[in-house]
Amino acid sequence: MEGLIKLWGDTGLANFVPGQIVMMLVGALLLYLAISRGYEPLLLLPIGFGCVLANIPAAGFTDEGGLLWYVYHVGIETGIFPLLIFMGVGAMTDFGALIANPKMLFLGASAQFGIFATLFGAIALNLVPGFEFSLADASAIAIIGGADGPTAIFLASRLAPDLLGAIAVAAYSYMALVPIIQPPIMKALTTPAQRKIVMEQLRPVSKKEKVIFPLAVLFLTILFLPAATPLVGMFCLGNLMRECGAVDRLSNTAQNELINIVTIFLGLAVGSKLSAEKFLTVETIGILVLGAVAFSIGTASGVMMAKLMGKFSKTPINPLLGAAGVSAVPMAARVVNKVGLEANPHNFLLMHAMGPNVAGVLGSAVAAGILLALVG
Amino acid sequence: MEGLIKLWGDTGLANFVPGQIVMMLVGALLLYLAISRGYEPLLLLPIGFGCVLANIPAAGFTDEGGLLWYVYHVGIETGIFPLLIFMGVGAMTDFGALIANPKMLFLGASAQFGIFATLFGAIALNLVPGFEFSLADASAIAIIGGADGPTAIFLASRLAPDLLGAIAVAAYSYMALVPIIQPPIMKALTTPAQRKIVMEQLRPVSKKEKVIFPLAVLFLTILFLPAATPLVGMFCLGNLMRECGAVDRLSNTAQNELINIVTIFLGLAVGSKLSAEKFLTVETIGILVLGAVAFSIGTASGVMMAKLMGKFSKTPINPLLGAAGVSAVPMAARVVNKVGLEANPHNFLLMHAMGPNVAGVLGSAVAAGILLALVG
Amino acid sequence: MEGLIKLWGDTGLANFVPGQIVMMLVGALLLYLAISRGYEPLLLLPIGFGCVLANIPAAGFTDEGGLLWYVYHVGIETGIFPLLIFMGVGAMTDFGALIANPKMLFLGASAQFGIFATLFGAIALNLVPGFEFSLADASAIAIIGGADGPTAIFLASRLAPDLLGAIAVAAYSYMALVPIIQPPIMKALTTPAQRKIVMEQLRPVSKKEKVIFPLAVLFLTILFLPAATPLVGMFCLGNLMRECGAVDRLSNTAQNELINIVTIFLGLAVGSKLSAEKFLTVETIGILVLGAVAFSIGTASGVMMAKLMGKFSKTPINPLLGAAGVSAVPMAARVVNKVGLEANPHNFLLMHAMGPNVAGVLGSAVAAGILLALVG
Amino acid sequence: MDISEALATAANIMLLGMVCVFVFLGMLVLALKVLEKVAGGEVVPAVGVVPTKSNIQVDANVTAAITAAVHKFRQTKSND
Amino acid sequence: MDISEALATAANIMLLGMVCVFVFLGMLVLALKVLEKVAGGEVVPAVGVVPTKSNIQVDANVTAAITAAVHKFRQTKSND
Amino acid sequence: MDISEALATAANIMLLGMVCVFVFLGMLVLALKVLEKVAGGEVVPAVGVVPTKSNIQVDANVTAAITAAVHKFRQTKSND
Ligand code: NA
Ligand code: NA
Ligand code: NA
Repeated sequence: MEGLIKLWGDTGLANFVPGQIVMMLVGALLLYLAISRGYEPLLLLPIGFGCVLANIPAAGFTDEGGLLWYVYHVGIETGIFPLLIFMGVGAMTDFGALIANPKMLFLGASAQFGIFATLFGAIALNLVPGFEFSLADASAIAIIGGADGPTAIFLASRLAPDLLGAIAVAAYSYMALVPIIQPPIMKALTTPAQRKIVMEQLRPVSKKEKVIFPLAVLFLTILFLPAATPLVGMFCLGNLMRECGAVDRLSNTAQNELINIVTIFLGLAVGSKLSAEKFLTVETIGILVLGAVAFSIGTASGVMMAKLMGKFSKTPINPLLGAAGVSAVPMAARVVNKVGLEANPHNFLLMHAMGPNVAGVLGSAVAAGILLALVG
Repeated sequence: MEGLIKLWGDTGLANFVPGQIVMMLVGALLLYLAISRGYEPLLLLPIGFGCVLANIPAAGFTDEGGLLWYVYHVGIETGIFPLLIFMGVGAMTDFGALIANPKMLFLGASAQFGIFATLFGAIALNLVPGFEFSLADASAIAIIGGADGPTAIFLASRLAPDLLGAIAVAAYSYMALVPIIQPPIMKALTTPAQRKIVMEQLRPVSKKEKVIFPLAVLFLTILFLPAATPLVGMFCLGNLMRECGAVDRLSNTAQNELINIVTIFLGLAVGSKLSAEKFLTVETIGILVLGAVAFSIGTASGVMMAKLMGKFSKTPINPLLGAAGVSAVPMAARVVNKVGLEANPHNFLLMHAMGPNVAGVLGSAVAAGILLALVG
Repeated sequence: MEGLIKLWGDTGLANFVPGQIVMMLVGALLLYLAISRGYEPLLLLPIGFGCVLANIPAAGFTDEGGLLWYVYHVGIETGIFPLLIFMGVGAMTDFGALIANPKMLFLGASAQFGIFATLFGAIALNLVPGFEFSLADASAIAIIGGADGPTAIFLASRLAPDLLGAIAVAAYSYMALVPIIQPPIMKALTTPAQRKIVMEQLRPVSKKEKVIFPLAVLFLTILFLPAATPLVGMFCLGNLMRECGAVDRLSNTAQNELINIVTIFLGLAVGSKLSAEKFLTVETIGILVLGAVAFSIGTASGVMMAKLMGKFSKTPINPLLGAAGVSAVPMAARVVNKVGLEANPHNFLLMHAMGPNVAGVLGSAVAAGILLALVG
Repeated sequence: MDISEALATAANIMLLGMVCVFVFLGMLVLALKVLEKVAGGEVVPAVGVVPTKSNIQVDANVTAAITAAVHKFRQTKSND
Repeated sequence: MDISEALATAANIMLLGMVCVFVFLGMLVLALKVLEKVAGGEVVPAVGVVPTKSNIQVDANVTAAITAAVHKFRQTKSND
Repeated sequence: MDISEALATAANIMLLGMVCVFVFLGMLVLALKVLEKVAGGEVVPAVGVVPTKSNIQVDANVTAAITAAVHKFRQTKSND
């Protein structure tokens, strides 16, 4: 009888607090979005599952010595997991389209206005009672506009660990929502004639260019922005392993087994930060709103820049390409392609959009470095 | 000359103590069983090798800073390795047969009587002079009857780390011996007519059912037995990744490279606990005897339950299926199939036996949770 | 404006110290050798990249909490990474050629004279002002002559961590230079007639022999040289997993994904030791010179031993085989084959050279154990 | 704790444990019955070997190669 | 730091950040222009699917097998 | 420790080390001779490329596919 009472006293039923129930529903929602809607399932499934585990009453997953506690401290507090993901992404990324058309980097640059405008917006939100974002908080929130998961997690782990859960969830959710968020903005800022513009075919790119590219990027980062070298450096390492042709077995492992293993743990660790006391706050609402704003501003800035560049360019530039500058690889490039096809069924923009798309990855890593240098 | 003396003083020959020699022979025996007899080679080979390494005189594998010391502290003391194995096993397990015939869960439940009866037996063994099992020791020993390696290692690392080596070795050895231990018990408790019973074909199972199943199991565990959520949670995560279809690359890595890497280290770490002073004790004999008893009682309970259920069931139930309830996946199910074929050469029970077999995995994880809640 | 000054103050341009620039060039040189010249790219690419990252001013890769700091402390200070590499190499090594012709072990033994002569040379170098190698330093430097990367890294991490970067770079560079270093020595010490000697075909080797071989090696090491058991033990574990046929999935993972993952991190960690204050010293010049000497002496000793053995052997022995005794698998064996073909276009020595080649691996692991026992 | 007390505790755990295991897995049985009602019915093979991606790929490669080869061969033949 | 001061700082960072991003990526544009001069020109497809090693292997295997099979078949035919 | 002493130690280690390496590997030679007596004799190729599982699979697939293709082709031919 005593044992029965003890067992009952240990059940979830006897220990649930309301916040945990809500967070479990949040976790279930993430799982639903990942599995049934296909929203960034590789990350949102482990994040959602981690959220559920972290909120089990009396199970101790996030207490010192618990599974998620170890995973978070080993992988995210040290910054190692997002950097390994970045290495793997580098090993998966083909910069050919960007090397063939370097101007696309300006689209990737202007789309970062989503980040910096949101930083300002987050500070402005402090005018609303209940919000008290520090500059570090605001920077971590703003990076959502970079539309790049590992960059957001890395920066949040450095500047605002308490907000990491909400920031990561917002970043991946909006990346999945790119096909819904971007098209209206793209259409509002362009005329059908502009959307029909056909781009010139990309020039061939030599292997040598592809090998030197990551080294050149790293070199510039070393010279001008060492704070960005962890992110950019690991990304370039991955890309160098991919392109050099001498270490294919390392490159394959980096972009397959290693990134898969790290993804599982990264997701669980992010999910472990989704506790009621940290997520069920007014800040989270602010973060979600600001994240949506950041994506929208980034998209609009990219499109406007593409229009501007088109005016001065010798070769025509389809302004839709600017939307791909937010990164969200390869989703944003696909959205550009789709919206372009709606206007001109023979105009395939996918390859051209990959240029600004990968430029956006570099752009947000650079922006993260700037924020680290100024605020960190 | 001085150097020669120093070298001689460092040789194994000059430093061996008798216990180490015996433990090396134990390690060699495990290697022999793994390689030549095919007894659970994936685990017993690394365990045997780890046992040999751990008992090398003056090599310091298990001293602080030694290889096996690191592996044990990082992987087993934290509980992480068995949990990752469980995730991988979840990603390898098809619950279709169980979902199609849920009653089989009762077979998986009754086979756990092997665990709880052995717990009683272990305490009773204290009546024999020389044995002094605490309740925690007895629980860790009893879980051998669960016939599930990672569950046994996880529980032993929590309740009785000193006995971990002997418990793990016993668990895997008896799992390998299932084809020898079970058939006599199965035949003694059933008539040839009963063994000939043909089961109805299993109904088809939808993908949706398979996706919801791990979530339902996790949900019940959260509500009623949070202590079991580390084991059950990671198992369900693996199974969800497998069945949801959205994260195949994670699922493949979890059930291949990740589980392989962890298996090597887990085996070495378990082997590192096979030191003379902890293994060459009267307790080890007790553990080996109790483990055999546990398997036998579990098998018998399963078969008896299947006979009982057959009496009340509308559709016929072959009592042999009960033996598969101990888990030992997929060995026990194969044994059921083989014994069934001996009685009726046209009666293939393998698929039907997979139901109680995987139910046994859940059953012993639940039993482990109960023991953790009551004793831990 | 203030922000701009802060950003400028953080740039690499404003913080570079001359030593870092030189080390970056060293890193770039290693990358060039790896990528364009194909010099041991699997290791030299990550080492070169790690060297570049470690010397970025104000980026903190090697400060406590930095990425490379973690990687070094977790993987090399503990000795775990080189041991895992060794396990993987064991799983990739076929000892068939050696088992078929055990005498080849004497070639692998005599080539280790390169190690011990270099140890003497390193101490003798203390006569030159500016050099102050301790016995531990000298031993770590000498192991370069073993022509085996993980052995060199393991021993250096134990005996002379400050010299680890230079030692590892020297070891891998000279291994890559084997096709340039060895042929002149081989030709100087042999006559064309000797180089034309055709070897008898190797006898078939049974699976049983291959399975027992790693166990026999481990057994002898346990008896006579426990200090070598970490290296030899992990090597034998990998080889046993390969040959036993019962754990192919573990063996495949050990020789593919696991070794690839560890290789990336090992390379980065080694590169992190290439800092200006530790590499840009007169000691490094000494290490590079001694390393070249060690390779040359090892090659010469092997060839001389092969000539000596040929005089007493019933079956003919091509003295070129001795050069393969330095290890540098499989480069040295290929060099033997090539030089042999130059003398006799129908004489394929590759398979015969694999015997002394893998014997050299064992030989240098044994030599490392002796040095650890005497000096460590 | 003397031995008889320990035995009583052990018996207690034995009883309680078996009850809990049965209750827990019994609830799962109920849950699965509900699940079948809610989500079952789709007719796909319950269990069986699903062709893996690599097999399919190989087969596709093989088929394509053979198609080409046989086609070529046929042409060669017809030119004879 | 009061809110207006914080806003000023944020505006400052916004301006500075965008300038830096543009300068940095602008320099990369220049670098790529130089790179094209130095290393460009090799005519290989800019982007597209590169056959992976395993594909090549399979194809080689397939080709070898088919060559053998067709050869054998031809011989068989000629013996008819 | 002055330099001449250090040199003496180094020479000592050199001698001792080479002796130990030779003794150790010499014992291994003996062990291998014994091993050949005990376990040798099975006639399998000593060294060479062992077909990996995936190769075998591919070959099996290929063979099956070709068998089918050639069979089909033969039938087609005979219908001509
Ligand atoms: Na971006
Ligand atoms: Na069980
Ligand atoms: Na060597």
